[in-house]
Amino acid sequence: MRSAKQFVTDFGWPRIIIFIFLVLLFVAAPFFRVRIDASISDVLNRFGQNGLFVLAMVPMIQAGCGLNFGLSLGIIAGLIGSTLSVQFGLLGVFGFFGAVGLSVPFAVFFGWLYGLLLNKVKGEEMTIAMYVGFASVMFMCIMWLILPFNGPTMIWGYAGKGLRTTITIEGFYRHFLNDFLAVRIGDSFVFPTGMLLFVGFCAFLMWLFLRTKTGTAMTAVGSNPDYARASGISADKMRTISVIISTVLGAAGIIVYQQSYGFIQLYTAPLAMPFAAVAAILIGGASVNKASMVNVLVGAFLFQGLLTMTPSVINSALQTDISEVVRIIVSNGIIIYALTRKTKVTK
Amino acid sequence: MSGTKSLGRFLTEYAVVIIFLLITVAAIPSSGLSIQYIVQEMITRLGRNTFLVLALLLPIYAGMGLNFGMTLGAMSGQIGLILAINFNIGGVEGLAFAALLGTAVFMGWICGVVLNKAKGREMVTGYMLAFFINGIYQLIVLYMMGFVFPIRSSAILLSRGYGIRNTLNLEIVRQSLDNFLMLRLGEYTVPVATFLVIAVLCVFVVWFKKTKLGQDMRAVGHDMSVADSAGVPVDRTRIIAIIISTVLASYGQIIFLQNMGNMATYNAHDQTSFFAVAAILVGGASVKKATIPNVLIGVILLHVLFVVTPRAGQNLFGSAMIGEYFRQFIGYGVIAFSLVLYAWRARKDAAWSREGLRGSSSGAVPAAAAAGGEGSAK
Amino acid sequence: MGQQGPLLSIDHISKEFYGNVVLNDVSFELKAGEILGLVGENGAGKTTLMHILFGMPVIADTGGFKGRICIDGQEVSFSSPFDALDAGIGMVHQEFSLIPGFTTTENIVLNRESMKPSILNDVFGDRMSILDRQDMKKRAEAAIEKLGVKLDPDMLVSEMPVGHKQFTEIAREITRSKTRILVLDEPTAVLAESEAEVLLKALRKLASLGIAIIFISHRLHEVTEVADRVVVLRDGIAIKDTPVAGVSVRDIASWMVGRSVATERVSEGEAREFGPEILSVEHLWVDMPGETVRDVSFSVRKGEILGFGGLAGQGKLGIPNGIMGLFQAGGVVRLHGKDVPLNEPRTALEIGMAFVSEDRRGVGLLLDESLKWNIAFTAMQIQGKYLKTILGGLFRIRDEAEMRKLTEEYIAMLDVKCTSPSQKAKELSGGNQQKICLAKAFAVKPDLLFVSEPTRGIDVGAKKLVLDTIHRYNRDYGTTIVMVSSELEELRSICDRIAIVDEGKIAGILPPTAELPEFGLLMSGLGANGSQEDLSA
Amino acid sequence: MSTEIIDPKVATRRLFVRSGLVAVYFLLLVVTFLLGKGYTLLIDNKDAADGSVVAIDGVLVSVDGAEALELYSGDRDATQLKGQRHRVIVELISDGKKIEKSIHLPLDTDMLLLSVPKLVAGIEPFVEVFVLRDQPRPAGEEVGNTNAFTSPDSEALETVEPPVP
Repeated sequence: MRSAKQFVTDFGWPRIIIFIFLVLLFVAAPFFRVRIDASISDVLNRFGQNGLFVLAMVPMIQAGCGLNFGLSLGIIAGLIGSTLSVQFGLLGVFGFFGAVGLSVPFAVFFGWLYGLLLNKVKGEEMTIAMYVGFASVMFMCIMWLILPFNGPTMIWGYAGKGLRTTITIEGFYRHFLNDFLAVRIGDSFVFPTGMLLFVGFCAFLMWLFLRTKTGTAMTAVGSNPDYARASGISADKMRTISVIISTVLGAAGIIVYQQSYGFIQLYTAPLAMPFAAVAAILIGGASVNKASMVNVLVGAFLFQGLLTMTPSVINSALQTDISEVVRIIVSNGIIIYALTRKTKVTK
Repeated sequence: MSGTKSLGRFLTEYAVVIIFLLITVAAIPSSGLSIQYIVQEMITRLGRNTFLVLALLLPIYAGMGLNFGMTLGAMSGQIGLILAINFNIGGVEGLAFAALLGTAVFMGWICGVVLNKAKGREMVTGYMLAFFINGIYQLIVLYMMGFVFPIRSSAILLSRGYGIRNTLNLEIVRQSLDNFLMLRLGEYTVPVATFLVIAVLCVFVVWFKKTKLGQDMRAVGHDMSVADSAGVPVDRTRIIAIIISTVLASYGQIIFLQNMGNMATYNAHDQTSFFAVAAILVGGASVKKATIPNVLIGVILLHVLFVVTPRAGQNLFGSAMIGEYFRQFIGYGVIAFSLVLYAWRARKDAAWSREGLRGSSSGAVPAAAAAGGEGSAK
Repeated sequence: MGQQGPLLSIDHISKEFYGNVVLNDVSFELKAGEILGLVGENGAGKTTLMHILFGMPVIADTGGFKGRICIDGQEVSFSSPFDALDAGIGMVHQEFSLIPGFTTTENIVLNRESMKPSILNDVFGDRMSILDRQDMKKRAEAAIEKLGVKLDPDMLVSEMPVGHKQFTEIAREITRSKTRILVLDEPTAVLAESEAEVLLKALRKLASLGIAIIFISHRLHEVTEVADRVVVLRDGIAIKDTPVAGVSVRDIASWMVGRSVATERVSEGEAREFGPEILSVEHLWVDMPGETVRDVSFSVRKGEILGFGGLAGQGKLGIPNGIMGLFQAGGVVRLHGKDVPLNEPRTALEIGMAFVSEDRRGVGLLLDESLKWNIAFTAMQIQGKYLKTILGGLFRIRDEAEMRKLTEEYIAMLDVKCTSPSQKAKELSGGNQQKICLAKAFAVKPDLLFVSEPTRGIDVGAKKLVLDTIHRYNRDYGTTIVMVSSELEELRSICDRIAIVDEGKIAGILPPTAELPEFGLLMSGLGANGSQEDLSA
Repeated sequence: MSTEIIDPKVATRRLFVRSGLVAVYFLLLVVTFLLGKGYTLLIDNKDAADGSVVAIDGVLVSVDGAEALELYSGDRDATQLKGQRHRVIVELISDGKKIEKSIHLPLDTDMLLLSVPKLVAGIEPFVEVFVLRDQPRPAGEEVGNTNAFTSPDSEALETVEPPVP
């Protein structure tokens, strides 16, 4: 009884409600002629697409930098890598890993700068991260127009220059991971084995990393910076490392997303992406200063489940397109909830 | 204080303004726009935007930072306008009706309560709260109006029978405040009534700072715990600051929209706080300090740049989109830059104030232990 | 003046915190216009007494108190500090409660500003009144005048010297028209000698205006100089209540520290032999808020236990914190004859020093993590212990099994009460947390161990265990220990030498067997041997 | 919050002022509602369907002293009005005869039709609620809530997609 109560307070009512809501959606789905198998396939697919973004939240939360509202920086690095990969005409396995490989140096560099910046503004990380993210997205918007890309599938046909808003990667590395060992059952169920394996592998690496000496030090910095300092740890260095890792994951994340989605989305597309990842990890039970692998998996699944199921079930039940509004309320509500919760660092 | 130091201080204090001024001055010639055109645009945009930016002042005084939650006020203003259009109330009366409805008071209260629970991260919370309430707003306006709440004018409803249309024609109130007292000065037209309203608000702000409540707000803004131990009701004061700001923001949005003449029902408020915050920061304000001149300078500078950049982009790069993105970049960049500058300076100042305590043995400063009271070293 | 009854009477007040008696049947009276000096060591109960007088919520939260407080013969009970203020009690805290961005005037009349009603009062209440700045200034000037000091009413507090801040605080308390009793908690601690003089003069002036003053200070010569009467608290008992006339500083000092129980030396009769000098410190300064070290030089020999005592805020805590690099410091520190770079916590740990911080919950522990983490962390980070290689040398990750073994070892050795090595540190009691802190330091096997306030906030039984542990560790491993503590008895029980720190400097070093008044005098800024302080009293 | 001791006289005065203000607030709402209420008044100079009146050839109709509308037989024109009470002056071009009428418009409608022949003939009611059979809808905008391009007239900046998560 007591532990049940404890569980509820730890997990938080909003999350439990969301969980129950999602279960109800699945139960109700058949009554509104929504195919369960298609839905599950869809949820898995989206889970894979977004898993890395959610995972990218972990290191910064653990190191005490808060929620990474500036994930767009990593996404931008990934976009640079993927556009370069397409520009160089890398195909299939080379295309995918080429994109990742090309984006990592950018991600490390951006992350390093971003980390330096966040170290200067301790306490205000989240607001500043958000605006740094916005500003860099806008800066890249200009760059996409100016940079001398010339792949015929990439640039605007009529102007002869400037990248398109969406670039197809059909024939480059579309579904490279999705189709790897994919299992097809019936018409509408596909298990994207490759993508889930990749996400799982990254999560495993993160799990390992958090257990290394550096990972342990990083967690300690987030848990109690003074303790870490007294033990000879440089908080700034750990924070910078966490930001770099988060940024690299963001870069890899967008490439995984693209290969499943089939397009590279440029310009203002990265603006809103961090918010979804933030909402997902919070729904998974993380707080502003503690996150675990379980939070990532549960959160990504719950949030993407919600995104998939609300449109199909609610819309067919109520005959309206209300799901978008439900999504806005739920995802932002959970962020507000997390931000207004008393930080549970006992001091 | 040596000369170089005070010069350095001046430069950091006004860095944003100076940089902005330089960019703007550089961009004007390349835009090829005439000075007359720019001046007329400025007059229009001052009237349109100043009120919204002024709404940011009080929370800054109360130490709550930039009120990104002002979007809530904007949404309240829009609800007021929707109802005015619904009842077909036009002209200045329509604006007054929309303003009087006062959903903003309730919204402001919600915002204040939430921000009190998130002390120390008001800005990011306010920002997310705006998103959250945006969801509620859509739920009400897009699904409940005409369904739960009766709407008598079917012209503003979507054809499915409920929900307000995407774009609302504000013809009946369009520029009614601006035209109420339009003055022609040579080749310029000046919306005197709008400026009068803004002037009244400025007077109110100045007056308000002299009241007991204003003084309490300053005290809370400077040091919450000292104010609390002196018996100032901290939470209540903060809520009042946010309520006033929200209400002013709703008026500001009404003034903004009457000038525009139509309203994007679901998007008009999206960037309200972005513009207002960028403007006040461009004007040289910081998270902790803002004045009416900051507001006026900021609105003018930001909007000159906004008017000029698309043309400049077109002329220089052959693409209007570049100018478009550039001004977005500048807007976000200026906010990020000011926030960074402020946070960095706050830490620097804290370190600076402790520097006097160091130094070697013999010259021990008696001040030393005093630091115990204020020391923020962590 | 003394024609009427007492203005304030403290009547048989007792208070205990969770069975720990802090105040035991304390009684005294205060007449109008009288200055009462209240002295006592840290932990003697001064603060608790003032909390009771002020109706601090912490008192009610911990079960209230016994006894009565009467003002003008009427029993009063305050449920919040505001009640106390309404009853005419003003308090000047050690920490400034001023708003730096406000002027002197604004701070003096904070939340009691003079107001002129405005038309909006009837609509939105009194807070819409306009401030009457002229009148505020007049009132502030009057208060400053009353104090008899020079203060610029329009100066920003942030630009003031400390002394002026102190005066501003006092002025604020006396502008309250009702204030009849003024409590000053260590008002001179932050002041220079000359400023303190001015303050004392101001206090006498206030007293002559009929305000009763409770003056808490560790500078005993100031007490003898300004007070009419002195009350000495020791271990929660008002040990002495006497007029100041004819009482010497030495008397007060011995009342303050005198123990009825004879100290029991753990190391009775043991012949102690020490190795060569292991640590030498010259002209150390440390910028630690509230515990500034100005100029400290000392040396420690191998195997020795050196104690640092002194009153709170005098800088004893700054010494280990500065040497370990946790706060900005300067001067020369040598370990084994080699220079120790300051301000680098990592190097300090690497060359064989360890530190048990006085701030157990803030610095000492990872409250949200397991005991395993807490104990093994420093050793892991500094010495690379408790890591194992996996995947053929690709990664080195935490060796949870080894960490567990280590933790269990220390749990057994220190008798830590916990459910398992995986329990979260925040779930332990204070004493057990302290043991974890010690275990963390022991785990790095240091040559030199700093222990700061090891028994603060833990119960008596645990205290003894912790002290015994430190003592045993010193004997068993020959580890040199520098221990900092506010409790003289504790230092006297295990240390080989005891240095007393006063005003950021070492006032003197005594053997543990020295007479108690000697320690008392050193603490009061009146060193008996070789003190550079004045002996004016 | 604080236990202000307010003079009972002040307290009653405040009660009065505050309740007065609440009243003024509601009054203002009503006043703005009534004064701002907009109407489209169709001025019609046609034969009545039942043949009761016949259109007049050539009238000048002026509402609230505004510039007169010139209507010939079979004409219909519209004017925008604010508020409930209006004065209509009809002048027959043929003989210069002026008829002045005051009209009071109901609150529950937006569009009314004033029949000039009826007014001239003195048949009440000469103002009737006008119901549109098929309301024309501006085409091209249906289901709401996309983040897409919105108001054509707004500052272009507002049209770039906002970062709504």
